[in-house]
This record gives sequence, structure tokens and C-alpha cells, in this order.
Amino acid sequence: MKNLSKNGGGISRRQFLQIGTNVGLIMAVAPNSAFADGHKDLVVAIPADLGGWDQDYLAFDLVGLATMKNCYPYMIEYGVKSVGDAHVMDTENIVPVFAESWESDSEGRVWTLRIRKGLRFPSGNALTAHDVKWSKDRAFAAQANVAGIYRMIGLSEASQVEVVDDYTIRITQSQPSSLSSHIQVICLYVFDSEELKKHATSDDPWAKEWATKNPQSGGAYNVTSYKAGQEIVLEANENYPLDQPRVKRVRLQVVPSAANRRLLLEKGEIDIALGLSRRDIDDLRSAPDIKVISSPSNEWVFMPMSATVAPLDNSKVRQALAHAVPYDAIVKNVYNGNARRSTSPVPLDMPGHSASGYPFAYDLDKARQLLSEAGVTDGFEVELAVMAGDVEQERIAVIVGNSFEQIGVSLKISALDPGTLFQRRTEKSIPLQIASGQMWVNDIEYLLATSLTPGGFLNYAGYDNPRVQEIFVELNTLADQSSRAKLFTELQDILADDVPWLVLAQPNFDLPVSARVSNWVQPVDGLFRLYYLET
Amino acid sequence: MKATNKKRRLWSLNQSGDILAITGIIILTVISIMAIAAPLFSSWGPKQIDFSAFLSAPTANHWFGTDGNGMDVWSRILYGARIDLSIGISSVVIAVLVGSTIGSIAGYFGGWMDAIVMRLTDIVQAFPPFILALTVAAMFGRDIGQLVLAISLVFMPAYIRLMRSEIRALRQRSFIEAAECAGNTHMRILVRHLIPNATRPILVIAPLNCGWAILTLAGLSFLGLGIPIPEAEWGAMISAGAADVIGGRWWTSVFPGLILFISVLGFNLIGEGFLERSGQRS
Amino acid sequence: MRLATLIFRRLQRLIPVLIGVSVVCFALIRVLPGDPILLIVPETATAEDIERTRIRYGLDRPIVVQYWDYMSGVVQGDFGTSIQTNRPVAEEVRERLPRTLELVGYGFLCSLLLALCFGFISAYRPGKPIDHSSRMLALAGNSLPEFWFALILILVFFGFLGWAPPPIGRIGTDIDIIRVTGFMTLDAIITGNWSALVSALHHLMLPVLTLGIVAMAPMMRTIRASAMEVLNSSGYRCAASHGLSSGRLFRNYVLRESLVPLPVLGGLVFGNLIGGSVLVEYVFSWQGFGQWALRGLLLRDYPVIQSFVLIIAGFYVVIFLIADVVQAILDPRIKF
Amino acid sequence: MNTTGLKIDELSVTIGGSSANTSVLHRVSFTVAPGEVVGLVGESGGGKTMVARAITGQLPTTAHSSGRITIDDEAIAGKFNHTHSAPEILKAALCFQNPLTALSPTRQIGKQIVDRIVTHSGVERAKAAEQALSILSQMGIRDPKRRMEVFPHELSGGMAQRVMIALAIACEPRILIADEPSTGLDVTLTRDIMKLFRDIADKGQQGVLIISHDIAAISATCNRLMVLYAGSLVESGPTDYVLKKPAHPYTAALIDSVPTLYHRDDYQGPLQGSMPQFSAPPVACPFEPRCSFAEDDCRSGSPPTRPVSDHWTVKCFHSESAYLDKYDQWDDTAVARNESTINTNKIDSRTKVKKLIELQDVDIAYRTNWGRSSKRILKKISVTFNDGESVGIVGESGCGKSTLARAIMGLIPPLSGQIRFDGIELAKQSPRQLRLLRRRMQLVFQDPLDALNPKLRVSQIIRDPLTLLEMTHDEKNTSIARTLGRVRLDEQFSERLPSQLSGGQAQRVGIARGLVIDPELIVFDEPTSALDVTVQAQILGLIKTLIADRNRTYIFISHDLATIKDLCDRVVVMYMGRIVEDGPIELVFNKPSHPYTRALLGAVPQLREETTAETVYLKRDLDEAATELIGCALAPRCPFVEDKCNMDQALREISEKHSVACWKV
Repeated sequence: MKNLSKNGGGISRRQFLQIGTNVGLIMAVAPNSAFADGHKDLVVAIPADLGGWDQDYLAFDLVGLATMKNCYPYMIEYGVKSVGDAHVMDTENIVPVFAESWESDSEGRVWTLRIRKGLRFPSGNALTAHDVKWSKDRAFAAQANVAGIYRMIGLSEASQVEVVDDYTIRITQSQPSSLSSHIQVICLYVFDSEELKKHATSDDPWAKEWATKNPQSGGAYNVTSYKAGQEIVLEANENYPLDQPRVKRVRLQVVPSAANRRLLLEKGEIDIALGLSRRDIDDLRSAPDIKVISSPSNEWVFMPMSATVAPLDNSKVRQALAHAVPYDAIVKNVYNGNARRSTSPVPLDMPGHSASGYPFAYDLDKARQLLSEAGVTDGFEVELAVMAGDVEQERIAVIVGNSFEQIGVSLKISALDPGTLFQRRTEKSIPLQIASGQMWVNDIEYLLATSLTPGGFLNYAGYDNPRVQEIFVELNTLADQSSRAKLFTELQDILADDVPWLVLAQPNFDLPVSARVSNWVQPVDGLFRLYYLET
Repeated sequence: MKATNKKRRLWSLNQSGDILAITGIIILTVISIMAIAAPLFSSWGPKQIDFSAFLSAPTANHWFGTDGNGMDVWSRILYGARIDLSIGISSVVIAVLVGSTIGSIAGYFGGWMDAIVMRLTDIVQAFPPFILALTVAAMFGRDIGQLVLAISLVFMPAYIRLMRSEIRALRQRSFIEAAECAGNTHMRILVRHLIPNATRPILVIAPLNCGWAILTLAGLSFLGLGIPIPEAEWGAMISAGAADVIGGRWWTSVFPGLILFISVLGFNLIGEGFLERSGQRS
Repeated sequence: MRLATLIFRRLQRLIPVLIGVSVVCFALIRVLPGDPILLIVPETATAEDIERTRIRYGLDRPIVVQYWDYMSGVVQGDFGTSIQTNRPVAEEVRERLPRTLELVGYGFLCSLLLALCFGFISAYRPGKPIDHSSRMLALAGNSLPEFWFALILILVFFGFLGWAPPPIGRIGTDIDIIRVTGFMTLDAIITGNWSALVSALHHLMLPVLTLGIVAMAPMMRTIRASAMEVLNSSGYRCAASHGLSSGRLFRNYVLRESLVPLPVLGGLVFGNLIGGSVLVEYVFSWQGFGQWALRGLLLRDYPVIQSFVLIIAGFYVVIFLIADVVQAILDPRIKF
Repeated sequence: MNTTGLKIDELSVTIGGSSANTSVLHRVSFTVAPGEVVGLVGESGGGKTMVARAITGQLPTTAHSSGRITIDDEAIAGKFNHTHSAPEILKAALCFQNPLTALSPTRQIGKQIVDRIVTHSGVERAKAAEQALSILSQMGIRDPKRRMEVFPHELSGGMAQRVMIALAIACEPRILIADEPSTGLDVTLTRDIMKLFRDIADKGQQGVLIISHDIAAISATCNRLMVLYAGSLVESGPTDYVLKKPAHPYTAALIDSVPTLYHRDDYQGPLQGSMPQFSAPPVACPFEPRCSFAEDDCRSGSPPTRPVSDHWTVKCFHSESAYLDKYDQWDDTAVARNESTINTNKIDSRTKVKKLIELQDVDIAYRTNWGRSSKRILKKISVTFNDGESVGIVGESGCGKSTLARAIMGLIPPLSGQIRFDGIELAKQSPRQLRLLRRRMQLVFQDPLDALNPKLRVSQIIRDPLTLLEMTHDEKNTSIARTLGRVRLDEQFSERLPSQLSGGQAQRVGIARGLVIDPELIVFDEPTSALDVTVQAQILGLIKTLIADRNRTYIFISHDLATIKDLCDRVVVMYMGRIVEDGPIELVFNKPSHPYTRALLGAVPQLREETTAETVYLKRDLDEAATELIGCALAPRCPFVEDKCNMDQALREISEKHSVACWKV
């Protein structure tokens, strides 16, 4: 289950989709409305077919995850709230979907999931607690995605998930966690166990083979047609326990070329084009019959600094560099203004964010002064790793490099391909790098777990502060919100001094859609929810 | 053929081959001078950002406009010549030196050494040249040194084979037997009698390969496998600018492409001229 | 018989080469930095998780065992499963390869035709303006960076003149075509879908022209030189002095002999076109083999890289085998 | 039909653009009547081929010609041009030099012939194919049906020449021109080809013009001979007269240069100098610089073409006076020269015989990448060369004589058997020891230009072997200068590159390189076969003076016996990798024992029918016979073959110092 975290790491979503696709190279193309009479279906152009239908074994594949989000039965889901004109998912509000209720004991350790009665898979099989149990057993057996993430909340054995009765499941964590619901939103999806068992063999007891090739359905939408490499047709699930999806039929068309997706959108042949470059999107803002849904997002771009490589191991040097980043120039010239300047290592919009976390402004004199305080008088050369082919990272690198040059720090920019980048990240051998991501669990505790404690998989900087670790341990079991908030502030004060990374920008989420599409709900995890859309 | 004849052949421009070669040499000399003396021709540095002019069209301040990073296209073209020409030439020089050394040894001594060298070149030559460069560059990395090696690796088998077959052909000539009779050591036969007579075909194709090396480098950069930003390199400039062409911002990639084309043409003119003079087929 | 010997001899050499290629590639990608497993495991993964995934893909075994396993699969047509997409590599190749081959095939045909026309015209009129101009044209074409030239062509023929279709993909987006072979034009003909054929050819126009012009020079130079050599040969002069008509001379005494050096060069040109096609496909959003491979290379998708390298090498070696056979057919003097 | 044949009037040809003119033919006039075979002879560069090109309308595009050429009173004109159309009766068809390259390589020969027939007689291809068959069999080609399907490269040299003639005949020309038809053919074949021309002229009443540098090869066939020197026709007359009483000094020199067994008494020695090239038609006699009879008038004006007698003309001021008088003393009986005086005293002059080189049962095979092939070039060679001896090794090309030379030099290690130089076995020497041995033996190569490193200057080339000796730089320079003098090369040559040397000069440099370290053995590997006849004579003269120095051993390799007769004490005859006869020169020449030796002797050019020995004609071409080898190698071609010849013939001594490998002797 990659979706939890991968976004925080290596391949930015857009970058990934572009590998093997294309830069767009079309001149302005006049919309040619051969298909102008309109189609009732919602058509979404996706950059690639999904890698397989088995979520348990799926490699990191955003298209696949997004599709499954819409057609696997999920027990619980985020609610929706309005922020200005935009609708965004509300991570504070978790609502039962296929579940009737989702409750924990007072400690937050034992969770009880009650399932609605009378639910059926498209095959006609009833959806019961046994399906849930079988599905989670399967996830533990897979030892892949779900199993990894479950460990965070103290779930590591299949026996921790128990069937109480046909419609009740009890999940017993080894420790309480305030992240349980967030993680279960992502993990509590269910397979049609009767159907899958039919295809199991002794070699393949979990029917992995069959599940990879055959669409799983039963969620908000059912897959009614799947032409590999070409098209996936989704139709609204009549048995969906909540209100029926407003759009009855959605066609996901595979259009590998970004330029092609853009062209099709301009021609009005599709309603939503995924995976377009920022430049394409900027060009489309002025196109007729197209609107660009733009909403602040929790994606953030930052520059981890290795705490172990001299002279970056000196926090004064890190502070100096923080004063040498032309933040406004980045927002203006790289993101064309469609980004926010973040003011803390804790992303904007994350509960507990405090502007005190990053008291640095573009001030070269201050930077020079800090450098000389640190005893670095001759300047130094340092490697800055960016993802090869990621235009935005490259541009940031150029601008930052230009500015660093003025305080005597010369950047050796190395563009690494994903394979090498990931390996070096694992080795923690990169002094400076640009990374971008999205915290799917919008919580500082999660941020600490992933990014600021040793062993955290997003801790590219190799950051290690004993006090921060103590705060993390305290937070693990601390439920009282005001005490949590106090710790959050303390944490950000520490980070302001330590500067584990340079906070560069928090770009907006921009999605070009045809004018008739409305009621877009901004997903907090980057996976679109077709359920809410209207045409 | 008398001495006077020889002289006339050297200096006469009657042969179109000479005209081609000289045109090529002039083109490359001009580009080299501009590259070496780049600061004289442009007030902007190759990595200097003009924060007031991102993607600006050609103006008096920026003759060829600026690119998406706010850098001056004209000065990047000038400084880019340093990288492109030197990588192009040095990779061919390395290929020539290493390739002809291996090739002459294999050709002269023959036997199992020759057989092994030939099988190895077979393996390298089992790839289309650009694909080989691409694969090696993608696997090894993007340092200038690694790129030079990747490109020279592409040429090396050709030089090995060329040198080998030249040496083998020369070995049949009686002046080599004469040299043996004159009591020369193997080393001396190779260095004094064989290699000087075998270099001509190599020198003829070297300029063509230089042009090809520059194209390869640019192609790798275009795919994002070449010299990383912000170094000024023509292929990367074209690549970065390719997307800008959408909005009608053509200058970012048309100008670097033009200079790339002209310098490769320069090398090809020299190569074609040499080919014509030596009366050889490609 | 003579050809059979040739093919047998070449095959004898081909197989060790392919084995060598696969060994070198197999070893190299495992030695060099970059780990495909890190790209697919969740970032929550512990070292044990990573190890487990590694075991699942069989990458923990000794390299020799992995190699044996992979090669015995290849022999049976199984090129393994992509680590990234989980799809069988063979399937992805079947989808991607025809796209590239179609482009390269037409590109080669185009440059061959151009080279034949200009080459013979030049050879028959050496030193004349037509000779100089066609040689300069070829030389200029040879000096063009193909990706840049493609951009310029798009700018002119699509942007300004509007003669070319948008440079995206192989066929108009509004045309449905049934996939039979994967070769667009062939499929259109097989299924009798004429509008698809027109659209496919229209889309092929610019990329094929790009490749054709860029690859023309060496073949033209060779044809010209070879035809001039034939025209000056005593064989030709003898036939000409014996009063044969110019048509008969060209057909029987010039054409075949002039073409002798072409097949081997053609093999090289074909290789250059395969290389060039990676770039041209990129510009025209062709979604071909090269881009697939590039993605595999960047993501260190071992089975993809291995298969790509093996297929390209095998393909290229077969091209040269064909070239040798054609040359042997053209030139009866060639012995083996 | 008018049948006056070929008539050429005042033909002049100049080649070149504005700057560099070469005047190749100067007012050449002659005729070839139907049914007549005429030979046009002279050394290369004399303009012979240009005559053929002018007649067949094939002058190069840069050529400028004047004069008039008619065939059967119809004018031939124009340059060669790719687009000439309309099949027409071809007036003159040319048989190209080197037929193996002049036949289009990618078309079966049958089709090539048919193409010509179809073009010129307009018949159907099927019918033309029948005609082609009959032409081929007329040309003496066995199994013509099979040959029709064959590509030119599958033909032997002799066969290719026949096919070339067939091609020309298929054009049904009035005049047949053959350019150097004997090049590359051995004597037997040449004789057959020449007979073909005679037949064509006799039967078809076509005129035949044979162009050749080899006066000996064609003289028997030709009615008339014409001699071309530096673009001028210097003499023209009936063959017998011209051969016996050459009217022009050049003709005489040319005839004298042909290596024959016997020289005239008044042999002038080799002609010095070389043929000039003109950028404009010469105002003086072109031969004047080389002519020993030249006087002032020769230098001031061009001599007129004057008749000597009927049908015999000469272009010389002095041909009648002093010069011709000498030839009047010609005595046919003088041919059989005083045999008693030849060479006999040479061997006896040395009493102590030291074996310098010994070969014992030497086998040599080709080297391949992984070892040696099984095909032997030399088989069971056992021969000894004594100190101070000069030995000739004779045989047809491909018989292994050059390989033998290289084996003696230690350049090719033997597959089996031993080669000893002064008792030292070569194969057992380390590379270093072998290198040191080289100071005692040197090789002079066949193709002089090929044997000189094109990148080194003459002095550097000659200096190369001196590294074997411990000498100071000055000593080396002195040594080089002295050696250049010995080969009669001017000091000025020492700084030239090989490309700036003529063939003769290059061979002198090659000889100088061999001489400079004063080796005990010099092997000459056909040192003159790549040179023009008059230059050949010069080089042979030089070698002869060197050989007079008896402190050294000489091995002289040649394909023809006449060349070595004056040079050597002893002769070794080789055939297909074996030695077939070995003996003192006078014995072998006077009493040749092996049938092959007799055939070779019979093949020596016979300008004046001087041999007395009974000539042996071998039955078939070498390349045809090569496949059926059992027992005696000569068996398939030997006219005396019997069943017993099916066993291997070892060399055995038939008299003192004379061994033969034939059981019949």
C-alpha cells in the first residue's frame, strides 16, 4: 500500500507519469469539435494503464491506486468540508461507508468495525466480516503494502484481526495510536473472498494470479469493461450504501502522451486530463471551455540537508543556507505564482503548524554572517541531487545555486535517475537534495515518524535530535489536544534552530477539466474521488 | 610523381574536397574562438540569472532571448561550445588512441589475442551506436568524464577493427618483411613501419565521428541523460526549450539547435573533404 | 547452398555474441548503483521487508542462478516480468516494438530512396551543379540533430502551414483501428480501414521525413562513390565500348554492382535510425520501444533492461545477417 | 561493303585541363587491313592504350584529339559518352586489358555475351544464347554451356581472356583490338590466345590490332609490328624485318631488353634513362636523350617518318647510315653461340665448398588464425646452397619459390623439417638470435615500391638494417652514401620518398638496402618482374655487376630461365611446391632432363628461333590441372605421362651435381 507515503518521497506524481511519456510539443491547437454533440459519460484521460488489479501486490502506481479507490469497497472514508469555493477532504472527520460504525475503546487500542447488512459484491456474494478478515489475512500474507503500514499502529499479526460475528470485526492493536483511523481509511478495503477462493490454487492460495488480471469491484463504482492498455469503464454501483454517485458512467481512457491528453481536453473529447505538466496547465488557463481547478494542497517542496556531512553538520551553516534561498523568486519563477511560501518544516494546513518553525527570510548578508560565525570563510562546494528530468526541481536548483554562489557556496547539481536516487537516499549519502511530497496523514506525529526520527523513511537528512525523539514518543500515547499542541510548538522551535531542511514552497494542486465538470473534491491523498463529481 | 606534383596537390584548391575541408575548418575555428573568448562576446555569464527577464524574447540586452531559468541564450550558446566541442573531440581522441592501440596489437600479433579482442568488439558492436551510448550513460551516470567514456566506447570498436584490418593488410606488404629482414624488433616494426602507414583512414573518419559525438551528446542531453543543469550544453538547451516552443517561445531551442547543426556540419565538411581527398568510401 | 553456408557461419558467430551481450549486461546492471527494489517497496518498509521483496523477485539468489533462470526463460519466449509494472516483458515488447519498427522501417525506406535517386544522379553527373547540391543536401541532413530538426519541421509544417497533423501519436485520436500486428499501416490495410491508413500515413509523414533526411548522407555517398567506381571500371567501359544502350548498361552493368557495398552500410544506417528513433519518437509522442527502454533503464527495471539489450542486440545482429545475405546475393564474388 | 579496314591519319591526343597537359600521341598514322594482324608494341607510358581508346571512342573526358580515324572509310569520332544510344554495327571492338577485372563482375558471362549479340544483331535472347554458345566453343572453351552460367571471378586467367575475346567477337566488329592480351598468362596460354587472333583474322577477314609491351609474345602472330615510343610511332614494318633488322635504335634496344638465352654479339648493354613525358608535342626526336647515335639534328628537329622499304617506315634521321649498317652484318648463324664458353669455369674456380644453407625435408603451410592449414605450399624440400654460389630458382608463379625464399630468410617457420644457416637451425633461434642472424642475409623484393615504407625517406630506408651493426652515425652515413653509389643512385635521391621514385629507382633502393650491411647471402625474389623491359635490363645489368663479387652467396628467383642464365652457376627448378630439377646451369640448359624444365626452356621468348632443344608443350593450363593431383605433380599436364607417374617422384641424382625428379630420366 504505497499511497500512504510514497508521495512524500522520491518520485513526484507528475514526474512519474512523465517518464516514458512526453513533453508536450504542440503549438496552440484550435479545438476541433468533431465530437461536440457531447457525451453523457465522464471521460478521464489517464497516462497509463494500471499495473494490475491486485491492491495487495500493487507496485507504486498512482493510476492503479486511484482507480481502486473508486471501485474497491472501503469500510471508512474521509468526510468533505468546504474551504472557500473549494471542497476538500476533511481528515478530521472520518465517516463509515460500507461500515455501519467504526469505534475504539477509550484507550484507542481495540477497534470495533460493524459492517452494514445486506451488502453484495457484483458477483452476488454477500459482503460480510469473513470477507474483511480474509482480506486482511491476505494483506498480512502479502507482506507488502498494508502489512508495512499496519506496523505503525501496532498491527503485525493476522490474529490481531478477529471475526466477532458475521458483521463485526475486532482489531486489537499492540499499542494505542491516534493514527489508527487515518491508516484504516487507506487499508480497510475488501476483496470478494468467495470469488477469489475459487481461483486459488495450492501454489497461489491467495489467487494472486487471477486478482492481478481481473478487476475488483464493489465500491462506489463497478468495473464493467476493461480493455487492457486502452480503457476502463466504471459504472455507478447500485448497491453502494451511501447516495448514488452523480455521474453514472466514467470512462478512463489510457492516453500515454501528455500532449495528447492536453489536445483531447482542448478538443472537448475528455473531461479531465491527468498528469499534465505545469506549463501545459498554465497554457490551458486561458483556453476556452476549460477550467483549471486550483486549490491549495498539502504537497510541499523541501531541501533536506544531511546532518552528517561537513560543513552541513553545523547548524549555523544550515541556517545560513536558509537565509540564502530566494523564496519569492521560486514561487514566482518556478510556479508562476501558483504556490504558497511555507513558513515551517510542518506544512501549511497541518494542525499544529506554527510560523515560528522557520524564521528565515532571503537575506544574503545574514547568510554570510552566519557562515563566518560557523567558521566557514572560504565557502565550500556541495552536491545537490535532483531527480533527473524533473523540470521544477532543476529550476529550483538553478535559482538556489545562483543565490548560494553569492555567499560562496557552489552547488554541484547532479541529476539522478530514480533508481540511483532511491539507493543513495537509503544510504543517506546525499548532502543536499530537493524532494517533494504530500503527507497523507495530516498529522505532525506522522511527520515525526516518517521524516524527523532516525529510521523514518523520509528522513533523508538523517536528522537525529534526542529531544525530538522524546516528543515523538510522548505523542504516541498522548491524546490530549492541548498538550499535543504544546509539544508541537516546542518541536517547531527546535526545528527552527536545527533546520533539518530548507522549506522551499507549497505548490497548489491544479487540474484542468472541461467546463462542465463541477464539484471536484480535492483529495488529501492525491487519489481522485469520482463519487462526488457532477457534470 | 615528382615533387612539384606533390606540392601542387597540397595547395591547390581545385579539388572540391579541399574546399569542403577548409570551409569546415573555418567554421570550427570561428566557433572555437568565440567559445574561448566567450566573455568578450557576451556580457552575461552562462549561469547568470536575469530575474527580470524569464523567457524573454530576443532584445538588445539578450540577443537571443532568455530561457525558462532567466539565463541568456546567446551566452549559453557561446559557453556551451566549450563543453560540446571538447567532449566531442576528446571522446574521439580517446577512442582513436585506445582503439588504434588495441587494434594494432591485435592485428599485428593475431592469434588468440586477436580472437578475444574481436569477440569483445562484436559484443559492443551488437548495439546501434546511439542505443549503446544511451544505455551506458543511463547506467553509469552523467558526469562529464562518464559521458566522454560512454561516447568513446561507442567508437572504439570501429577504430579497433579499422586499425586491425589496416595492420593486417599492411603486414602482407613486402616492406614489412623487409623491415623484419632488417632486424627490427616487433615493437619497432609496429611503431615505425606499420602504424605511421595505417593512420590515414583513421584520421579521415575522425572528424566525422567528432560531429557524431557532439550529436550523441546533444541527443543524450535531450533525453535528460547528458550534462546536468545548469551547465550550458546545446542539447540540454534544446531539450529545455522544446517545451517552450508550445507558447511560441521558439528562441530557446531554435538558436542552440542552429549552432549545434553548424558545428556538426563543420566536422562533417572536414570529414567529407578528407574522404574525397583520400578517395575512400565511407 | 552458398547462402546457407553463409547463414550458418553467421549464426555460429551470432550466438556467442548474444550470450556475451547478455552476460555483460546482466552483470553490469547488478554491479552499478541503483536498486529497483527500493523503488517499489513502500517507504515504511524495513530492511526485512526489502529483503523479502528482493526474495520475491528472486534477486537474492547468486547472480549465476539468476542468469540461468532468466536465460532459460528467454529461450522459451519468457522475458520475465517487469518489476515496475508487473506485466510480462514480452507483452510490453509486443506492444512497443512494432511502433518503433514501423517508424524506422519507413524512415529507412525513405532515406534509401532519396539516397538511390541522388546517388545515381550525382554519379552520372559528377562535378555538375546537381551533384554538388545533392551532396550538400545530404551533408547538411547528416549534420542535423534529428530531434531539433523534427521540432523545426513541426514548427513549419504543423505550426505555420498546418499541413501536418499534431505531433502526437501514430493516428488521429478520432480513428478506431483494430490491432492485428501492431504495425499501424499494415493493420489498416488488413482490416481495409482506409481512413485509418490515410491518417497513419499522415502521422508518419514528418517523423519519417526527419529520419530519412538525417540518415541519407552515408548511403548516398556510398552509392555515388560506388556508382562512379563502376562507371569508371573497365567492366563498365568494356560493355559501353561494345555499344550497349544506356538503359541496358544501367540495368545490367551499373545497378547491381553499385549496390554491392550498400547492404552492410544499410545495416549501420538502420542501427543509427533505431538510435535516432528514440529521439524522434520522443518529439512525436510515439510511445515506442526506446522510450519504454529508457524508462526501464532509469528505474533499473532489471528484466526490462535485460530484455531490451538482448532484443536490440539480437535484432541488430539479424539486420547484419540480412545485410550479409543481400550482399552475397548482389555480389557473387563474396566467399565465406 | 567497303573493306578498307582501319585507317589512322595524323592522330594526336592531349589530355588534361587548363593547367596540366599531357601530350600522349603525336601525329600517329597507320592502317590495319582486313585479315591482317598488326602488333603495336612499346613500353608502358608510350601511349599504346590511348590509341585503342581513340579508335573505340573512349578517350577520357578531358582528352583533346585531332586527326582522322576511319574504319571502312567511315569516320570514327567523339569521346566516350555514357548516353550514346541506338544499337549499331560496331566498327571496332576492344578486348580490354586484364579481362578478370574488365568483365562485369556481377553478371554471368553468358548474359554478357548475349547482351552484345542482342544489341548488335537484334535477335531474340534465346537465339542469341545459342550464338553465344557457338562463339564460346569457337574460342576453345570446353563445356561452354556450363561456362555460360558462370560469373567472371570463377574463370581462370586464360579462360577470362577467351571470354573477353568472345565478347568482342559477339559485337561483330570490323576491327578487333586487343589491349595487352598476354598479361598474366603463361607462355603456353599466350601462344593459344595468339593463335585465336590469327584464326579470327584469317576466317572472319577482320582486322586485328594487338597492343602489347611483350614483343616476344606477339611477334609470331603478327603480320606487321609497329613500335610506339613516347607517343610517336617510331617504326612500322613487317614483323620479320623489324625483329631481325630493327631500323630504329629504340626498336633495337627494346628487342635486346627481352631476356633471351642468347644476346647478339654487339649487344649495347641496357638502355639507360627512362621514357619522357611531354606536355606539348615534342619538337625534337623523343628518343634523342637515350640514343647513343644522337647528333645535333636529332636535338633540333623532329625526324620525319621515312620509308625503309615497302611497308616499312622509320622515324629517325640516322636509321640508314651508321646505325643500320651495323645490322647488315647480322649473321643468322651467329645465333648458336659459342656454347663452350658459357659459365663453365665458374664452379671450378672455387675449390673449398662450404654449405651455407641447408634445407632438409622442409614442409611449409599457410598460417591461419588458430594454427596452420593443412595445405602445403612447399613439400619435402631438400636443397643445399653453398658459400659463394649463385643459384637460380625457377618456376611458374604459385610454385612456391617466393615461399622458399622467405623460409630461407627465417620469415616463415617450417611446419616440419630443418632449415640451417651456416649450421644454425633457424627454427630453434630466439627472436633476438634470429634478428642478429639477419645481418648475414638479406632479401630483395619483387615489387620495389611495395617493399619500401612509403613514409620513410630513401636514406632512412637504407639505414634501417644498419641498426643491426654497431656503427656511429657518421659511419652509417658514409655507408649509405657508398651503397647508393654502388647501385648507381645519385646523392640527391637520399632525401626522396618512395612515391617520388620510378620503379627502377625504387628497385635500386631495395638492392641498396640489401647490400648496405654487406650480408653473406642475398636473395633476389624476382627483382625485375614488376618493371618495364628496358628498366628490367638495367636492373639485371646492375645485379650482374654485383654478382661479380664472389665473396657472397646469391639466390636469384625468377619465373623465366633466360633471366638467370647469365647470372647463376646453378639452377633449381620448382613445380607446385616441389623441386623437380637441380643442376649446374650449363647442364640444365643444354641437357634439360625433366619434362617441365624442357617446357620452360621452350617457352623462353624466341625472337629469332634460336633454340635448338626439342620443345615440350604442356598439355593443359595449370589452373585446370591443379585439381587432379596424384603422384607426380606434373602428371596431369605432362605429354609423356604413363601409369607409373601416379607415384611420388623424389629428387634423385642422375649425374654429379645434377638431380631430377622424374623416373623416366
